[in-house]
Amino acid sequence: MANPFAINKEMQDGLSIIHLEGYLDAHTAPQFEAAIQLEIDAGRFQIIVDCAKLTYISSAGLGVFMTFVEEVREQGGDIKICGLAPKVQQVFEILGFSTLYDLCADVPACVQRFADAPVKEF
Amino acid sequence: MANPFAINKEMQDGLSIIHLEGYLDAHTAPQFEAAIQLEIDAGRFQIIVDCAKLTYISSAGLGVFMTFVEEVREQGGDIKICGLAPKVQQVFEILGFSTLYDLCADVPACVQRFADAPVKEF
Amino acid sequence: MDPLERKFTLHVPSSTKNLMMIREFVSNICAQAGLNEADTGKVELSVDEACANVIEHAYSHDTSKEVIIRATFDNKDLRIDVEDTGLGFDPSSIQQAEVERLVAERKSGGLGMRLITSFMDEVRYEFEPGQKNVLHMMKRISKK
Amino acid sequence: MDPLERKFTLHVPSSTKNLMMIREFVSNICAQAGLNEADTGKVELSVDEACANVIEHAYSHDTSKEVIIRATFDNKDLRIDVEDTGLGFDPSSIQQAEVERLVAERKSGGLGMRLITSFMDEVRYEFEPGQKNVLHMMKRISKK
Ligand SMILES: Nc1ncnc2c1ncn2[C@@H]1O[C@H](COP(=O)(O)OP(=O)(O)O)[C@@H](O)[C@H]1O
Ligand SMILES: Nc1ncnc2c1ncn2[C@@H]1O[C@H](COP(=O)(O)OP(=O)(O)O)[C@@H](O)[C@H]1O
Repeated sequence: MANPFAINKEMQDGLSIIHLEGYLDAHTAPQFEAAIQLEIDAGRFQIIVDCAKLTYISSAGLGVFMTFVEEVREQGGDIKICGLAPKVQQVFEILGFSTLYDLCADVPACVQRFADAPVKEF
Repeated sequence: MANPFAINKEMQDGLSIIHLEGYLDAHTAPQFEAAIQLEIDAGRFQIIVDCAKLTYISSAGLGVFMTFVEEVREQGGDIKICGLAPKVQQVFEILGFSTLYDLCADVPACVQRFADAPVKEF
Repeated sequence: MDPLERKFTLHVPSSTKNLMMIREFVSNICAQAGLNEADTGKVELSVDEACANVIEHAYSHDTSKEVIIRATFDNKDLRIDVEDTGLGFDPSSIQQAEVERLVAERKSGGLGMRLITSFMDEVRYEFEPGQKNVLHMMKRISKK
Repeated sequence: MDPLERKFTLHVPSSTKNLMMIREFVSNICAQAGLNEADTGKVELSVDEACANVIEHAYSHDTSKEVIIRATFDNKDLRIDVEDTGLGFDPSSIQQAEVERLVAERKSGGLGMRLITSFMDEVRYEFEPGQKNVLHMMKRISKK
């Protein structure tokens, strides 16, 4: 069977880094939602979502980004996204997510982006 | 989509080595059959089938081994098989193929086997 | 049947667990129909969205209900229908809200139909509430 | 429907091209049913063999015909039926030849049914030639 879904979390200099792997669809999105909720509940509002190993995303996965982004920004934080494969990137772009979110090349680029612009302005 | 099927051939000291990859089922077995037929037509009866990258076999694939083995043995040759993954090996064993064919660990072991016993006795 | 037409049908319980298997079904058909990788991804996602909608909106995650996916292709077009027997909806009533507004309102929905209409060449919805609602989707097969 | 029972159906044109998609369908269901990897492999192969027989023997590769696979499981058993409308066969008439004899006679056939009966816990064939022939296969779900 095809690659299922996995989430791994690490902290780096006060930033929460969430690594996604496999398929993020309506079945697995609730796990991702719970992972982000955990950060917010712990008062950690600077979140990097690393999609380097994400092979698929549907609107249910995108919905998770939408649900939380205002809240973390109100707290002076942000959700910054990196490592999008072309197929995944295309979905972000069609829905206008590329103007809404900072999409970076990789984790270091997201870290740098947090230093330069803690909250995305748009 | 899952790993499809591929065949690669090489010659080594007069032995024909056929490397199988992916799925050998009723759909892909005719390709394998044609590859073995080509060897026989060229008068090459010492054939090693390397299954190290074979992920699946059904009876249609096993049928190819059965179709040709007598003919090559009558010509003083053999079909020797190596690199079976446990899942594939199990199918060979259930059908009694492990007494009918020399099943070796890898290509060098098959080469050695051809030196020791050109035709399997049983 | 037109000798060049191929028909496939999949019935699965209405659960998001089955979305992966639905996508694999679709991607196999796309490969046979000769779609390139990019178009295969678009069709896969569109069918996933349509089925996720059936599971959520038509059947409210009642796993005793069935999602039905029918696919046919010839050498020009691939057509996929997703069928449910729920209450249906009036597609013209769906607001095409801007993503910015959805974010401001902390809504996460409303993206699925937008992806489907962007990715497929034709989308048509036929509904008979409680009887049979079908989302018809068509993708033209462009020569690789 | 028993809330613990899950039903899946796949209809595909009668072509060996579709065996891969049939195996993916089966392996997804096995995963959901909780079968371990070894048993999943056995069920996958058995269904492949049954469908290859339908494609070859029932329909002689006529791709306008349809192979139908039905699967259900609860927490004890996984049942898969493979259905055709061909002429059927009398399973008792199939000789269980030794592989050695088949090789000596240069026959390659006769292995499929043997694999199915080795790998499944129950196999039953019901036939009404030209109407509906069904190979019923059952695998018990052993706790991992
Ligand atoms: N199969 C369906 N049955 C009933 N309502 C549906 C169906 N598909 C879509 N809808 C309605 O259309 C709306 C928009 O769907 P969509 O764009 O996919 O966004 P979302 O599902 O995230 O709300 C849904 O909120 C729902 O009201
Ligand atoms: N669905 C079917 N319709 C008609 N005949 C069948 C069917 N399945 C099996 N058979 C008959 O049973 C025989 C044995 O099948 P099998 O053991 O799978 O070997 P093979 O298919 O390689 O001959 C076939 O040769 C065929 O005569």
